[in-house]
Amino acid sequence: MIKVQQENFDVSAELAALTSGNHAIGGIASYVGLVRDLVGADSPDDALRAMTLEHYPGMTEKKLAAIETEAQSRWPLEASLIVHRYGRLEPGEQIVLVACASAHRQAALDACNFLMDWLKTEAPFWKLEETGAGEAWVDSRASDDAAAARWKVKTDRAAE
Amino acid sequence: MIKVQQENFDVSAELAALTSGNHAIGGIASYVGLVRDLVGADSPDDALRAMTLEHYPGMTEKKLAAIETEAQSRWPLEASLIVHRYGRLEPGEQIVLVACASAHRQAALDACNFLMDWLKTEAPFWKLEETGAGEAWVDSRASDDAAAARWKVKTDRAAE
Amino acid sequence: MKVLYFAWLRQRIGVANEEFDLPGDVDTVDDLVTWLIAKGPGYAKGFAEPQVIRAAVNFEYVPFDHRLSNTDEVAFFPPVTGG
Amino acid sequence: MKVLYFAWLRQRIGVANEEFDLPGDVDTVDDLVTWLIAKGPGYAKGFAEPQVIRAAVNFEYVPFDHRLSNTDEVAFFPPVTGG
Repeated sequence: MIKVQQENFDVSAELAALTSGNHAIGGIASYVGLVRDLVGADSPDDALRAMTLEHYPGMTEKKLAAIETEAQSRWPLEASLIVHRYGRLEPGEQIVLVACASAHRQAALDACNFLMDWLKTEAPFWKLEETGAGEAWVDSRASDDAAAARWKVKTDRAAE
Repeated sequence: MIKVQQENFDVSAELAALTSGNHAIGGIASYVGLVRDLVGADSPDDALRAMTLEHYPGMTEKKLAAIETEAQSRWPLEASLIVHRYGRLEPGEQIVLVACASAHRQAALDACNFLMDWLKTEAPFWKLEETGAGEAWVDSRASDDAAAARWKVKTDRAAE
Repeated sequence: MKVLYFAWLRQRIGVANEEFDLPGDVDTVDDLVTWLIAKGPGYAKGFAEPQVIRAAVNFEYVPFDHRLSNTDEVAFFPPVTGG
Repeated sequence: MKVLYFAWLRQRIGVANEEFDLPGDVDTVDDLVTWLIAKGPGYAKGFAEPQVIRAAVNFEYVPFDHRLSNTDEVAFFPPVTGG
Protein backbone atom coordinates (compact mmCIF):
# COMPACT_ATOMS: atom_id res chain seq x y z
CA MET A 1 0.00 0.00 0.00
CA ILE A 2 1.16 3.51 -0.90
CA LYS A 3 0.25 6.67 1.00
CA VAL A 4 1.58 10.11 0.04
CA GLN A 5 0.25 12.58 2.58
CA GLN A 6 0.85 15.76 4.55
CA GLU A 7 -0.47 14.35 7.83
CA ASN A 8 1.67 12.54 10.36
CA PHE A 9 1.26 8.76 10.76
CA ASP A 10 1.09 6.41 13.74
CA VAL A 11 3.51 3.49 13.34
CA SER A 12 1.56 1.09 15.59
CA ALA A 13 -1.71 1.75 13.79
CA GLU A 14 -0.08 1.36 10.36
CA LEU A 15 1.60 -1.93 11.33
CA ALA A 16 -1.56 -3.27 12.93
CA ALA A 17 -3.58 -2.51 9.77
CA LEU A 18 -0.89 -4.16 7.65
CA THR A 19 -0.87 -7.45 9.54
CA SER A 20 -4.44 -7.63 10.82
CA GLY A 21 -5.83 -11.16 10.61
CA ASN A 22 -2.88 -12.56 8.66
CA HIS A 23 -1.32 -15.21 10.90
CA ALA A 24 1.16 -16.28 8.21
CA ILE A 25 3.22 -13.19 9.09
CA GLY A 26 6.23 -14.00 11.24
CA GLY A 27 7.48 -10.46 11.48
CA ILE A 28 7.51 -6.91 10.19
CA ALA A 29 10.65 -5.00 9.34
CA SER A 30 10.17 -1.27 9.27
CA TYR A 31 12.12 1.93 8.89
CA VAL A 32 10.99 5.37 10.04
CA GLY A 33 12.88 8.36 8.66
CA LEU A 34 13.00 11.47 10.84
CA VAL A 35 13.92 15.09 10.18
CA ARG A 36 17.45 15.29 11.50
CA ASP A 37 19.25 18.37 12.74
CA LEU A 38 22.98 17.77 12.86
CA VAL A 39 24.15 21.03 11.35
CA GLY A 40 23.21 23.15 14.35
CA ALA A 41 25.72 21.56 16.70
CA ASP A 42 28.40 24.23 16.26
CA SER A 43 26.72 27.36 15.02
CA PRO A 44 23.20 28.43 16.06
CA ASP A 45 22.66 30.04 12.63
CA ASP A 46 23.13 26.64 10.98
CA ALA A 47 20.46 24.97 13.12
CA LEU A 48 17.69 23.45 11.05
CA ARG A 49 14.34 25.13 11.73
CA ALA A 50 12.30 23.11 9.27
CA MET A 51 12.40 21.15 6.05
CA THR A 52 9.84 21.39 3.27
CA LEU A 53 9.33 18.34 1.10
CA GLU A 54 8.10 19.03 -2.42
CA HIS A 55 6.99 16.16 -4.61
CA TYR A 56 5.55 15.46 -8.05
CA PRO A 57 1.93 14.41 -7.44
CA GLY A 58 0.92 11.62 -9.75
CA MET A 59 4.45 10.51 -10.54
CA THR A 60 5.25 9.92 -6.85
CA GLU A 61 2.36 7.51 -6.37
CA LYS A 62 3.08 5.75 -9.66
CA LYS A 63 6.79 5.28 -8.92
CA LEU A 64 6.16 4.16 -5.33
CA ALA A 65 3.58 1.60 -6.46
CA ALA A 66 6.02 0.29 -9.09
CA ILE A 67 8.86 -0.19 -6.62
CA GLU A 68 6.52 -1.84 -4.12
CA THR A 69 5.53 -4.32 -6.86
CA GLU A 70 9.22 -4.88 -7.59
CA ALA A 71 9.92 -5.62 -3.91
CA GLN A 72 7.01 -8.06 -3.79
CA SER A 73 8.38 -9.88 -6.83
CA ARG A 74 11.85 -10.16 -5.27
CA TRP A 75 10.85 -11.28 -1.75
CA PRO A 76 7.99 -13.42 -0.39
CA LEU A 77 6.13 -10.56 1.31
CA GLU A 78 2.72 -10.99 2.92
CA ALA A 79 2.17 -7.22 3.01
CA SER A 80 4.05 -3.99 2.45
CA LEU A 81 3.53 -0.29 3.04
CA ILE A 82 5.18 2.97 2.06
CA VAL A 83 3.97 6.17 3.74
CA HIS A 84 5.78 9.32 2.59
CA ARG A 85 4.93 12.78 3.84
CA TYR A 86 5.32 16.08 2.01
CA GLY A 87 5.05 19.69 3.16
CA ARG A 88 6.79 21.49 6.02
CA LEU A 89 8.29 19.34 8.78
CA GLU A 90 10.31 20.28 11.86
CA PRO A 91 13.30 18.46 13.43
CA GLY A 92 12.27 15.18 15.04
CA GLU A 93 9.15 14.81 12.88
CA GLN A 94 8.50 11.61 10.95
CA ILE A 95 9.06 11.80 7.16
CA VAL A 96 8.70 8.28 5.86
CA LEU A 97 7.63 4.80 6.94
CA VAL A 98 8.51 1.64 5.06
CA ALA A 99 7.18 -1.65 6.43
CA CYS A 100 7.51 -5.16 5.01
CA ALA A 101 5.78 -8.19 6.54
CA SER A 102 6.78 -11.74 5.72
CA ALA A 103 6.81 -15.27 7.07
CA HIS A 104 10.60 -14.93 6.82
CA ARG A 105 12.62 -12.49 8.86
CA GLN A 106 15.43 -11.91 6.38
CA ALA A 107 13.02 -11.32 3.49
CA ALA A 108 11.23 -8.62 5.49
CA LEU A 109 14.48 -6.91 6.49
CA ASP A 110 16.03 -7.06 3.00
CA ALA A 111 12.89 -5.75 1.30
CA CYS A 112 12.72 -2.84 3.77
CA ASN A 113 16.36 -1.99 3.08
CA PHE A 114 15.77 -2.19 -0.68
CA LEU A 115 12.76 0.14 -0.57
CA MET A 116 14.57 2.73 1.55
CA ASP A 117 17.60 2.76 -0.77
CA TRP A 118 15.26 3.22 -3.71
CA LEU A 119 13.26 6.02 -2.07
CA LYS A 120 16.44 8.00 -1.41
CA THR A 121 17.53 7.90 -5.03
CA GLU A 122 14.47 7.52 -7.27
CA ALA A 123 11.35 8.89 -5.55
CA PRO A 124 10.48 12.34 -6.91
CA PHE A 125 10.86 14.32 -3.68
CA TRP A 126 12.99 17.41 -3.03
CA LYS A 127 13.95 18.86 0.34
CA LEU A 128 14.22 22.57 1.09
CA GLU A 129 15.98 23.30 4.39
CA GLU A 130 15.32 26.41 6.47
CA THR A 131 18.08 27.56 8.81
CA GLY A 132 18.90 30.87 10.48
CA ALA A 133 21.06 31.57 7.42
CA GLY A 134 18.14 31.15 4.99
CA GLU A 135 16.78 28.45 2.70
CA ALA A 136 18.70 25.87 0.70
CA TRP A 137 17.82 22.85 -1.41
CA VAL A 138 19.37 19.58 -0.26
CA ASP A 139 21.72 17.98 -2.79
CA SER A 140 21.36 14.31 -3.60
CA ARG A 141 24.07 12.21 -2.03
CA ALA A 142 26.49 10.03 -3.97
CA SER A 143 26.39 7.49 -1.10
CA ASP A 144 22.64 7.06 -1.58
CA ASP A 145 23.15 6.40 -5.31
CA ALA A 146 25.78 3.78 -4.47
CA ALA A 147 23.47 2.11 -1.94
CA ALA A 148 20.66 1.92 -4.49
CA ALA A 149 23.01 0.55 -7.17
CA ARG A 150 23.56 -2.56 -4.99
CA TRP A 151 20.11 -3.78 -5.96
CA LYS A 152 20.52 -3.30 -9.72
CA VAL A 153 17.01 -1.96 -10.21
CA LYS A 154 16.30 -1.35 -13.84
CA THR A 155 15.47 2.30 -14.42
CA ASP A 156 15.24 4.31 -17.56
CA ARG A 157 16.78 7.33 -15.95
CA ALA A 158 18.61 9.87 -18.08
CA ALA A 159 22.28 9.13 -18.75
CA GLU A 160 24.20 11.27 -16.26
CA MET B 1 17.45 -0.46 26.70
CA ILE B 2 16.34 -3.99 27.55
CA LYS B 3 12.82 -4.99 28.59
CA VAL B 4 11.83 -8.60 29.31
CA GLN B 5 8.13 -8.61 30.10
CA GLN B 6 4.83 -10.48 29.92
CA GLU B 7 2.79 -7.43 28.86
CA ASN B 8 2.28 -6.40 25.25
CA PHE B 9 4.09 -3.31 23.91
CA ASP B 10 3.07 -0.39 21.72
CA VAL B 11 5.55 0.14 18.88
CA SER B 12 4.79 3.86 18.42
CA ALA B 13 5.19 4.59 22.12
CA GLU B 14 8.44 2.61 22.32
CA LEU B 15 9.92 4.35 19.28
CA ALA B 16 8.83 7.78 20.50
CA ALA B 17 10.49 7.18 23.88
CA LEU B 18 13.65 5.98 22.14
CA THR B 19 14.08 9.06 19.95
CA SER B 20 12.47 11.75 22.10
CA GLY B 21 14.41 15.01 21.94
CA ASN B 22 17.35 13.54 20.00
CA HIS B 23 17.43 15.39 16.67
CA ALA B 24 20.65 13.67 15.60
CA ILE B 25 18.56 10.60 14.73
CA GLY B 26 17.92 10.27 11.01
CA GLY B 27 15.91 7.09 11.28
CA ILE B 28 14.86 4.05 13.24
CA ALA B 29 15.04 0.52 11.89
CA SER B 30 12.83 -1.90 13.74
CA TYR B 31 11.63 -5.47 13.62
CA VAL B 32 8.51 -6.83 15.28
CA GLY B 33 8.23 -10.61 15.60
CA LEU B 34 4.72 -12.07 15.67
CA VAL B 35 3.31 -15.47 16.66
CA ARG B 36 2.86 -17.15 13.31
CA ASP B 37 0.43 -19.94 12.48
CA LEU B 38 1.37 -21.62 9.25
CA VAL B 39 0.90 -25.25 10.28
CA GLY B 40 -2.89 -25.02 10.48
CA ALA B 41 -3.39 -24.41 6.78
CA ASP B 42 -4.14 -28.02 5.87
CA SER B 43 -5.28 -29.78 9.00
CA PRO B 44 -7.36 -28.11 11.72
CA ASP B 45 -5.67 -30.28 14.37
CA ASP B 46 -2.29 -28.79 13.48
CA ALA B 47 -3.52 -25.21 13.91
CA LEU B 48 -1.51 -23.31 16.50
CA ARG B 49 -3.68 -22.29 19.46
CA ALA B 50 -0.95 -20.60 21.46
CA MET B 51 2.75 -20.50 22.17
CA THR B 52 4.30 -20.23 25.61
CA LEU B 53 7.70 -18.59 25.89
CA GLU B 54 9.83 -19.72 28.82
CA HIS B 55 13.03 -17.87 29.64
CA TYR B 56 15.87 -17.86 32.16
CA PRO B 57 15.28 -14.76 34.30
CA GLY B 58 18.55 -13.04 35.13
CA MET B 59 20.49 -14.63 32.29
CA THR B 60 18.08 -13.27 29.68
CA GLU B 61 18.55 -9.67 30.78
CA LYS B 62 22.31 -10.10 31.12
CA LYS B 63 22.72 -11.64 27.66
CA LEU B 64 20.42 -9.09 26.00
CA ALA B 65 22.30 -6.19 27.58
CA ALA B 66 25.62 -7.69 26.41
CA ILE B 67 24.49 -8.06 22.80
CA GLU B 68 23.03 -4.53 22.81
CA THR B 69 26.45 -3.24 23.95
CA GLU B 70 28.06 -5.27 21.17
CA ALA B 71 25.71 -3.72 18.58
CA GLN B 72 26.48 -0.23 19.88
CA SER B 73 30.21 -0.91 19.54
CA ARG B 74 29.80 -2.13 15.95
CA TRP B 75 27.50 0.61 14.62
CA PRO B 76 27.10 4.34 15.40
CA LEU B 77 23.75 4.03 17.16
CA GLU B 78 22.06 6.95 18.92
CA ALA B 79 19.69 4.61 20.75
CA SER B 80 18.61 0.98 20.78
CA LEU B 81 15.90 -1.13 22.34
CA ILE B 82 15.09 -4.81 22.76
CA VAL B 83 11.65 -5.75 24.15
CA HIS B 84 11.08 -9.50 24.47
CA ARG B 85 7.92 -11.00 25.91
CA TYR B 86 7.52 -14.29 27.73
CA GLY B 87 4.45 -16.28 28.78
CA ARG B 88 1.48 -17.48 26.74
CA LEU B 89 0.85 -15.75 23.39
CA GLU B 90 -1.74 -16.41 20.70
CA PRO B 91 -1.34 -16.25 16.88
CA GLY B 92 -0.90 -12.68 15.67
CA GLU B 93 0.42 -11.44 19.01
CA GLN B 94 3.68 -9.49 19.23
CA ILE B 95 6.66 -11.43 20.66
CA VAL B 96 9.68 -9.19 20.23
CA LEU B 97 10.64 -5.67 19.20
CA VAL B 98 14.14 -4.64 18.19
CA ALA B 99 14.71 -0.98 17.31
CA CYS B 100 17.94 0.79 16.39
CA ALA B 101 18.16 4.55 15.85
CA SER B 102 21.07 6.19 14.10
CA ALA B 103 22.08 9.21 12.07
CA HIS B 104 22.82 6.68 9.33
CA ARG B 105 20.15 4.54 7.69
CA GLN B 106 22.32 1.53 6.88
CA ALA B 107 23.80 1.40 10.39
CA ALA B 108 20.31 1.29 11.89
CA LEU B 109 19.14 -1.46 9.50
CA ASP B 110 22.27 -3.59 9.89
CA ALA B 111 22.26 -3.35 13.69
CA CYS B 112 18.58 -4.38 13.77
CA ASN B 113 19.33 -7.38 11.54
CA PHE B 114 22.31 -8.35 13.73
CA LEU B 115 20.29 -8.22 16.95
CA MET B 116 17.44 -10.31 15.51
CA ASP B 117 19.85 -12.99 14.26
CA TRP B 118 21.44 -13.09 17.68
CA LEU B 119 18.13 -13.31 19.55
CA LYS B 120 17.07 -16.33 17.50
CA THR B 121 20.19 -18.29 18.36
CA GLU B 122 21.60 -17.08 21.67
CA ALA B 123 18.85 -15.59 23.83
CA PRO B 124 17.74 -18.07 26.51
CA PHE B 125 14.10 -18.46 25.42
CA TRP B 126 12.20 -21.65 24.63
CA LYS B 127 8.89 -21.96 22.81
CA LEU B 128 6.18 -24.48 23.67
CA GLU B 129 3.51 -24.76 20.97
CA GLU B 130 -0.10 -25.79 21.69
CA THR B 131 -2.08 -27.33 18.84
CA GLY B 132 -5.17 -29.52 18.69
CA ALA B 133 -2.74 -32.47 18.71
CA GLY B 134 -1.15 -31.41 22.00
CA GLU B 135 1.96 -29.56 23.14
CA ALA B 136 5.43 -29.62 21.60
CA TRP B 137 8.68 -27.73 22.14
CA VAL B 138 9.99 -25.87 19.10
CA ASP B 139 13.38 -27.09 17.85
CA SER B 140 16.09 -24.58 17.12
CA ARG B 141 16.59 -24.05 13.41
CA ALA B 142 19.84 -24.61 11.57
CA SER B 143 19.03 -21.62 9.31
CA ASP B 144 18.95 -19.33 12.35
CA ASP B 145 22.35 -20.58 13.47
CA ALA B 146 23.74 -19.93 9.99
CA ALA B 147 22.28 -16.42 9.96
CA ALA B 148 23.84 -15.62 13.32
CA ALA B 149 27.21 -17.05 12.23
CA ARG B 150 27.42 -14.31 9.56
CA TRP B 151 28.22 -11.79 12.25
CA LYS B 152 30.99 -13.83 13.91
CA VAL B 153 29.92 -12.93 17.43
CA LYS B 154 32.31 -14.34 19.97
CA THR B 155 30.48 -16.68 22.31
CA ASP B 156 31.74 -19.21 24.77
CA ARG B 157 28.95 -21.63 23.99
CA ALA B 158 29.43 -25.33 24.58
CA ALA B 159 30.99 -27.29 21.73
CA GLU B 160 28.09 -28.96 19.91
CA MET C 1 1.88 19.76 -24.01
CA LYS C 2 2.22 20.36 -20.31
CA VAL C 3 5.60 21.12 -18.77
CA LEU C 4 6.30 21.11 -15.01
CA TYR C 5 9.33 22.31 -13.01
CA PHE C 6 10.27 21.32 -9.46
CA ALA C 7 12.48 22.47 -6.57
CA TRP C 8 15.18 25.05 -7.44
CA LEU C 9 14.46 24.67 -11.15
CA ARG C 10 10.92 25.90 -10.49
CA GLN C 11 12.26 28.80 -8.42
CA ARG C 12 14.78 29.88 -11.07
CA ILE C 13 12.28 29.68 -13.91
CA GLY C 14 9.58 31.35 -11.83
CA VAL C 15 6.68 29.12 -12.89
CA ALA C 16 5.57 25.72 -11.58
CA ASN C 17 3.97 24.56 -14.83
CA GLU C 18 2.89 25.81 -18.21
CA GLU C 19 1.03 24.52 -21.26
CA PHE C 20 1.87 25.21 -24.90
CA ASP C 21 1.87 23.46 -28.27
CA LEU C 22 4.96 21.43 -29.05
CA PRO C 23 7.10 23.78 -31.21
CA GLY C 24 7.69 22.52 -34.74
CA ASP C 25 11.46 22.22 -34.43
CA VAL C 26 11.34 20.32 -31.11
CA ASP C 27 11.63 16.54 -31.47
CA THR C 28 13.37 15.44 -28.26
CA VAL C 29 13.67 16.43 -24.62
CA ASP C 30 17.07 17.87 -25.49
CA ASP C 31 15.49 20.04 -28.19
CA LEU C 32 12.87 21.23 -25.69
CA VAL C 33 15.56 22.29 -23.24
CA THR C 34 17.33 24.29 -25.96
CA TRP C 35 14.02 25.88 -26.95
CA LEU C 36 13.17 26.75 -23.31
CA ILE C 37 16.60 28.30 -22.67
CA ALA C 38 15.90 30.74 -25.52
CA LYS C 39 12.62 31.82 -23.82
CA GLY C 40 14.30 33.91 -21.13
CA PRO C 41 16.98 34.36 -18.50
CA GLY C 42 15.12 32.34 -15.82
CA TYR C 43 15.14 29.30 -18.11
CA ALA C 44 18.77 29.90 -19.06
CA LYS C 45 19.70 30.01 -15.39
CA GLY C 46 17.61 26.94 -14.55
CA PHE C 47 19.14 24.86 -17.35
CA ALA C 48 22.67 26.30 -17.02
CA GLU C 49 23.92 22.85 -15.97
CA PRO C 50 21.64 20.55 -17.97
CA GLN C 51 23.66 17.45 -16.95
CA VAL C 52 22.25 17.68 -13.38
CA ILE C 53 18.64 18.02 -14.54
CA ARG C 54 16.46 14.92 -14.85
CA ALA C 55 13.44 14.62 -17.09
CA ALA C 56 10.24 12.60 -16.86
CA VAL C 57 7.63 12.13 -19.57
CA ASN C 58 4.19 10.93 -18.51
CA PHE C 59 5.56 10.03 -15.02
CA GLU C 60 8.53 7.97 -16.27
CA TYR C 61 12.19 9.00 -16.18
CA VAL C 62 13.51 9.42 -19.73
CA PRO C 63 16.89 10.13 -21.32
CA PHE C 64 17.29 13.49 -23.07
CA ASP C 65 17.10 11.88 -26.52
CA HIS C 66 13.52 10.72 -25.79
CA ARG C 67 11.13 11.87 -28.55
CA LEU C 68 8.19 14.05 -27.52
CA SER C 69 4.58 14.28 -28.67
CA ASN C 70 2.15 17.16 -28.17
CA THR C 71 0.03 15.24 -25.63
CA ASP C 72 2.97 14.55 -23.30
CA GLU C 73 3.33 15.77 -19.74
CA VAL C 74 7.01 16.65 -19.37
CA ALA C 75 8.67 17.36 -16.02
CA PHE C 76 12.14 18.74 -15.30
CA PHE C 77 13.77 18.61 -11.88
CA PRO C 78 17.07 18.44 -9.98
CA PRO C 79 18.30 15.11 -8.58
CA VAL C 80 15.75 13.75 -6.11
CA THR C 81 16.33 13.62 -2.34
CA GLY C 82 13.48 11.53 -0.92
CA GLY C 83 13.26 9.35 2.17
CA MET D 1 25.25 -24.95 44.36
CA LYS D 2 22.03 -24.15 42.55
CA VAL D 3 21.02 -26.07 39.42
CA LEU D 4 18.20 -25.02 37.06
CA TYR D 5 16.53 -26.86 34.20
CA PHE D 6 14.48 -25.37 31.37
CA ALA D 7 11.96 -26.35 28.69
CA TRP D 8 11.65 -30.11 27.97
CA LEU D 9 14.66 -30.83 30.17
CA ARG D 10 12.73 -29.38 33.12
CA GLN D 11 9.67 -31.44 32.19
CA ARG D 12 11.60 -34.71 31.89
CA ILE D 13 13.48 -34.20 35.16
CA GLY D 14 10.35 -33.01 36.93
CA VAL D 15 11.91 -30.13 38.86
CA ALA D 16 12.67 -26.56 37.79
CA ASN D 17 15.60 -26.04 40.14
CA GLU D 18 17.33 -27.61 43.12
CA GLU D 19 20.14 -26.78 45.53
CA PHE D 20 22.77 -29.15 46.90
CA ASP D 21 26.45 -29.22 47.85
CA LEU D 22 28.85 -29.89 45.01
CA PRO D 23 29.59 -33.63 45.26
CA GLY D 24 33.24 -34.45 46.01
CA ASP D 25 33.88 -36.32 42.78
CA VAL D 26 32.34 -33.64 40.54
CA ASP D 27 34.89 -31.25 39.02
CA THR D 28 33.35 -30.24 35.69
CA VAL D 29 29.95 -29.70 34.07
CA ASP D 30 30.44 -33.06 32.38
CA ASP D 31 31.01 -34.73 35.77
CA LEU D 32 27.84 -33.08 37.08
CA VAL D 33 25.79 -34.46 34.19
CA THR D 34 27.12 -37.97 34.88
CA TRP D 35 26.31 -37.55 38.58
CA LEU D 36 22.78 -36.26 37.84
CA ILE D 37 22.03 -39.13 35.43
CA ALA D 38 22.70 -41.56 38.29
CA LYS D 39 20.12 -39.77 40.48
CA GLY D 40 17.10 -41.19 38.68
CA PRO D 41 15.25 -42.08 35.49
CA GLY D 42 13.98 -38.51 34.88
CA TYR D 43 17.56 -37.21 34.77
CA ALA D 44 18.65 -40.17 32.63
CA LYS D 45 15.88 -39.36 30.17
CA GLY D 46 16.62 -35.63 30.21
CA PHE D 47 20.34 -36.11 29.56
CA ALA D 48 19.92 -39.09 27.19
CA GLU D 49 21.35 -36.96 24.36
CA PRO D 50 23.83 -34.73 26.23
CA GLN D 51 25.22 -33.32 22.96
CA VAL D 52 21.99 -31.30 22.44
CA ILE D 53 22.02 -29.86 25.97
CA ARG D 54 23.65 -26.49 26.63
CA ALA D 55 25.03 -25.38 29.98
CA ALA D 56 25.39 -21.96 31.58
CA VAL D 57 27.29 -21.16 34.75
CA ASN D 58 26.51 -17.87 36.46
CA PHE D 59 24.54 -16.69 33.39
CA GLU D 60 27.30 -17.43 30.86
CA TYR D 61 27.32 -20.27 28.32
CA VAL D 62 30.14 -22.72 29.15
CA PRO D 63 31.64 -25.83 27.53
CA PHE D 64 31.12 -29.11 29.36
CA ASP D 65 34.76 -29.20 30.55
CA HIS D 66 34.16 -25.99 32.55
CA ARG D 67 35.21 -26.49 36.20
CA LEU D 68 32.56 -25.92 38.87
CA SER D 69 32.64 -24.41 42.36
CA ASN D 70 30.11 -24.84 45.14
CA THR D 71 28.82 -21.25 44.84
CA ASP D 72 27.94 -21.59 41.14
CA GLU D 73 24.47 -21.31 39.62
CA VAL D 74 24.39 -23.95 36.90
CA ALA D 75 21.65 -24.11 34.25
CA PHE D 76 20.94 -26.86 31.71
CA PHE D 77 18.63 -26.39 28.73
CA PRO D 78 17.86 -27.47 25.16
CA PRO D 79 18.95 -25.27 22.22
CA VAL D 80 17.31 -21.86 22.52
CA THR D 81 14.52 -20.65 20.22
CA GLY D 82 14.07 -16.96 20.97
CA GLY D 83 12.88 -14.05 18.83
